[in-house]
Amino acid sequence: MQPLVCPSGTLPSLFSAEGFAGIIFLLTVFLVISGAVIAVVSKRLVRAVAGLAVCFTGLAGVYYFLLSPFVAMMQMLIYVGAVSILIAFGIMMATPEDKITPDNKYLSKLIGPLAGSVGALFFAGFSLLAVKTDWQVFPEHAAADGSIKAVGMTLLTTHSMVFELISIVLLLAIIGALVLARRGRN
Amino acid sequence: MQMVLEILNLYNCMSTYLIIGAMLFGFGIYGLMVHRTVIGMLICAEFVLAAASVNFMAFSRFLAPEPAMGQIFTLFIMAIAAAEAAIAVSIVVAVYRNYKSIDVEDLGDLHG
Amino acid sequence: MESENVPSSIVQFAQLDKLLSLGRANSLWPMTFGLACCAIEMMCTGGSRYDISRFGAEVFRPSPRQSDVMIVAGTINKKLELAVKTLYDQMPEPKWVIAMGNCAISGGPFKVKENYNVVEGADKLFPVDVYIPGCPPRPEALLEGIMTLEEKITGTRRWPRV
Amino acid sequence: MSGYWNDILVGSKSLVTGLMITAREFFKPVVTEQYPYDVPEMTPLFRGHVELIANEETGAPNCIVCMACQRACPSDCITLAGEKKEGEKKKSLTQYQLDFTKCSLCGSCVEACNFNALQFSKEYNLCSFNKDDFIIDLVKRLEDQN
Amino acid sequence: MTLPVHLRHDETFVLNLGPQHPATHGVLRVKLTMDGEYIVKAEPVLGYIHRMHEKLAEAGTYPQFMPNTARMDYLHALAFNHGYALAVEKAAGIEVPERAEYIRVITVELNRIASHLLWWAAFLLDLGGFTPLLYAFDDREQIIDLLERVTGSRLTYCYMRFGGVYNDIDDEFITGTRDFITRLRSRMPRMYHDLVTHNIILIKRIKDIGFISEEQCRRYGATGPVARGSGINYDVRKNEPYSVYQEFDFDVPVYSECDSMARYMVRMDEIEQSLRIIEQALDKLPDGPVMAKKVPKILKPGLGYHYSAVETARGSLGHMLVCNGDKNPYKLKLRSPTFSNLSLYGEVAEGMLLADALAFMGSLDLVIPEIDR
Amino acid sequence: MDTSIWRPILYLIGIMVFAGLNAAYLGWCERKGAGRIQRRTGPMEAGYEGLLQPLADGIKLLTKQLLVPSGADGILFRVAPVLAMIPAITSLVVIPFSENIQARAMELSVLLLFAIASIAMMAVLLGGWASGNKYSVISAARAVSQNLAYEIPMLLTVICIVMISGSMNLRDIAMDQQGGFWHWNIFRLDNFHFLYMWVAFIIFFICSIAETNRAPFDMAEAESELVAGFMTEYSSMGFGLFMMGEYLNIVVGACLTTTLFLGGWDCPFGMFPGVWWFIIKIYILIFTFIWIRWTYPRTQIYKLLNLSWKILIPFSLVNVLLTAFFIKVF
Repeated sequence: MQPLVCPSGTLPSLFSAEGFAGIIFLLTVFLVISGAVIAVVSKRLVRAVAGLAVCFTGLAGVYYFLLSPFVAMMQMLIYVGAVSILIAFGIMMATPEDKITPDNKYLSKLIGPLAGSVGALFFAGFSLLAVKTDWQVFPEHAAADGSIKAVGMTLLTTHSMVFELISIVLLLAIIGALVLARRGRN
Repeated sequence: MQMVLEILNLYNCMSTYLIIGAMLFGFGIYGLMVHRTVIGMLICAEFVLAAASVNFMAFSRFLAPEPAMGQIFTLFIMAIAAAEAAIAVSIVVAVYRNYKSIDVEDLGDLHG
Repeated sequence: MESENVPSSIVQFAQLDKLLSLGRANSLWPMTFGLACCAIEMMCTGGSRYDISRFGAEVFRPSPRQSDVMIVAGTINKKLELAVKTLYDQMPEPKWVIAMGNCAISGGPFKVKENYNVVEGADKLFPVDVYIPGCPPRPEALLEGIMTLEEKITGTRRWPRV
Repeated sequence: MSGYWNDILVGSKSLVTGLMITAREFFKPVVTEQYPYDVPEMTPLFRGHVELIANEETGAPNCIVCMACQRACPSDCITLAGEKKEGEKKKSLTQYQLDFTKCSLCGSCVEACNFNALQFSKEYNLCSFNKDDFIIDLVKRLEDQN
Repeated sequence: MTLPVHLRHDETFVLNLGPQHPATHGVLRVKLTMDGEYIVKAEPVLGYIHRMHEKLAEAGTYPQFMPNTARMDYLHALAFNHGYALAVEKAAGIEVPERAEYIRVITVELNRIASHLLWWAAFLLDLGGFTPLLYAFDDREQIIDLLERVTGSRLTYCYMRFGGVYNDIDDEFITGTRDFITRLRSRMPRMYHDLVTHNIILIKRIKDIGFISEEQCRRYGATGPVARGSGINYDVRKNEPYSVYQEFDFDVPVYSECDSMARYMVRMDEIEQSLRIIEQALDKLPDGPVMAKKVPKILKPGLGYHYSAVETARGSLGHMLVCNGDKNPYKLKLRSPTFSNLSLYGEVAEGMLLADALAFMGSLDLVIPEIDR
Repeated sequence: MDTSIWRPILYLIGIMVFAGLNAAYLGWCERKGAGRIQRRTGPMEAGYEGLLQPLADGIKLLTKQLLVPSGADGILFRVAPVLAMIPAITSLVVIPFSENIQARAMELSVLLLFAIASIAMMAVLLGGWASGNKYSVISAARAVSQNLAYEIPMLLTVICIVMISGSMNLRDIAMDQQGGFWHWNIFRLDNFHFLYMWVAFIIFFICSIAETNRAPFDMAEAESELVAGFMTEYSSMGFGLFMMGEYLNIVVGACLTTTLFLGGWDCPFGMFPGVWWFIIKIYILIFTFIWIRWTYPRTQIYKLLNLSWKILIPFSLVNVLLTAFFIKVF
């Protein structure tokens, strides 16, 4: 996969492939934001899960733009196909009816703005950090090969530990989930 | 016009991705504080993890000497997230079976 | 209750209306809803020999939401009344009703003075479009009923009358 | 373990056999009767609604208004009336109304009739927008037929 | 906030199956209390097609009730005809000519095959197989054609009369029946057994599902294939022969597995046994009248209780007739087989999966109008 | 103008037309095929041999009232049918119909198909949940557990193919099988893959039936149990979209099976490869789908999961090992 990068210093024309890609990118970002907003704001958990799925679909697009189609696909496969569905299943099993949680007396009035400000603070801080820092961009890596081959090679050679860890984590998760879910049913 | 074209070129800019990550993190933190059910919090925790992955991916694309590095970390995070979701959901189901509620405040007597 | 008077558009698109009615007439999906004896003849009509599918009506939908025509095949009694009415209300417009068999038309053989439990005809509950008498009617009669309903929808009869 | 392999083997065989059977049926001719185009013939005993039999000579109904059919009917479908015209020995029929919507096609009326006045029609595909169409005036029907 | 254990509502929810549900064959309603896909409690709710048949019997004369019998169990209408005719004949002391009894047996058995075929079709439909349904209907249409030739109707026959039958059978009927027997015998192994009975999916679906013990059968009074599938060798035709059944050589299929598959096999074997009976009856068919000579126009049986039992496709059917010398019965009580067979549904379905419970319900062969009457 | 923009648009239109025609006419094929199997005629009266039947159904469904039940979650209820359609159409983008006819030759097209299929799962889940009907909820839960269970053996068999071809690009996989049926993955002669690849094919085919929720695995819409499953509350085009989605999923499944196992656009005898071979193969597979549907009774949800966990997954794992072994040894 070749990155769609214009020669340095120039900007893409609106009707070129690069421009088209830019529009698509904006769409994916829109998906991410709207999904996240739905997920966080909505009172109904099912809608929150739907928002989560939308957001992660958008994120997959973002990863694609980060020259890593493999991770993008895995994002879809794991987050949308497994995690969201798992959570939705959890909701099905754990809430008999879609109850909208009633407001608590004092805390809830306070917690909304408080949480909002904390979230905003984090966002502002990190964004500032992102924009202000002078990142040392590797020029030659703009065209780097982010293909699955490289990932696979490193995963089995340099970073084989990660591979093993992933396996162990998943195995433990399977066993743990089985044990926990079984215990609940007497 | 220049403005429009610059917006169209956002995807070639590292700070865009970092800001997306920061935003997801902010949403995640906000949600974690606001949501009062375990599953709601779980959803928001996923956002925090996703924020980390976006950052890893962005650094790997623009900064890292070895491009596969960030991707591997992201994959690792995905595995963690999947495992976390599985465990969390099974805990939730188990807890719900016993307490008939997934509201964190109702689960006060869970300790001990 | 007014299935007859679905408000037609102010501007009449004659050709379009014709197309719509043709489409509807050729795709009458009945509801899987058998009450008594007539339901068996309804099944026979779906069977290979009579083959209601020739008229595009073999898609028996179990859910009222997806069906266009309710074939009331059998006796409706007082206890069932509410259920049948609910089913009718659950069907989306445009919807039609075929009263199949004497019981669905008037209570049939059970419409006697000792009768204490039978609703005397489906038309006491909702408007019925086509009546097919018989106890039970033959499958041909049900096919005829479908054709008659199509005649009602499109305004013309396309098939030879026998 | 042997059950496991047995299930797989026997099961697959049964599934393939099933597919073969339906495949064979696929190429056999259809058994459908094309109803509006092919008119089916009713058997001689087929019970449609009842109709009056006309006297072969006069064309008038055979009925003598003995009311046997009305009494025999389990569901009160039949209403009939007659009057005795002058110069005639028997009563003659003026009205014979059949409420077909209540009929259960049991044939009691035909059996009860001792004067060969009733028979089953071969109407097998009645159908109408109006349920009053099935309250049939058999006298008028007989006149229309003649 | 936490509720004490005894106050917590359990995880169950109520699933309302019917009155309009594709699996309930008409208008049965089953209130299911479910835990996930498991049934905690199943409660059949009746009365959605109660048509006051027994009341109507009191209102009309004896012959006037005859058409009603066919509308109770429309699948095996002739057996209901037969049972009622037997009861009234017993009450009025009418002798039935032998030919008429043979014709009754032939038509009843044909009707029984039709009923079993339709059960088979509907059972397969419950299990999601649509094509077998139409194959069975194809065969069933042949029977209906035959019966229509002699009775004049397709489904709700009113064929039997007190003292005989409505109409004699002719040679065409006899050859047609023989043709049908060969046809069904040739189709049985392929279209029924190879396609369905031996199908691994079906076997997995209904084997070891719906276990009805012999004790349960006796407790609830289950009869017919349901009892015979649980190892009870009881068939009215054999145990208390009525009509001319003692003349024929036939077996009563009994399976002792007690599961849905056993009931399935009982019915499939019964089709073959019915074919045998019809064959023998056709061979032995005597000449003579089909109606008794002296049948009074208006029946007025004297005071007394009269009971007749016949074997329908679903089990033992009893007509309890109370006469008081009037021209209408004082009381007619029916003991219909499906009512007892359905009664055990609630007990057996407990703890089953929803899909299994519906397969089990299909294997009981319910005809709702006969339950509600 | 840059042609690079127009090419995808043209392909998009092509895919839409292909998808639309298939979604419409597979319904007709199914009804006709079922009719023939059951020895009846099927739709006859709407046009010649009922060819206009899909049009009539479409018109009717479009003009029918769209009911949103009061207990339903309005937004999700409306969104779910659309979501059911999207993945089916999107998947067609990466399917190589022939050497040159492919909208987008992606490196990871196999993975893309599976990634996108998860949206369809989401659609069923949300649709069932949003209906607010108990039958729908049970059905959605069933559908998802079924899809999850069958995704595993499916992916494992795909891994075999990827190992043999050394690529995740569908086009490369198809290119790898050119030159007659003995090169196809199902009968592949080199490295003795034919010894076990037919098992993989059967597993994959069973899985694709299960993934598309077709009989005998149509637990989700088991009409004798769950009325109409997750579609119970859907009327009008909501239902229509689910139906079309189902048919398109069948098409995608057939395309994928063809590409992975049956040599894609390759002619069985090694001559004249072309798009028509691909079309013939997918329609034979689709017919098999229909044929199977109208032959068997439905399984039961736990038996279905057992089939996956106890038979398909062990077999496909063994297949993966065998593939690795044969590639390494020969």
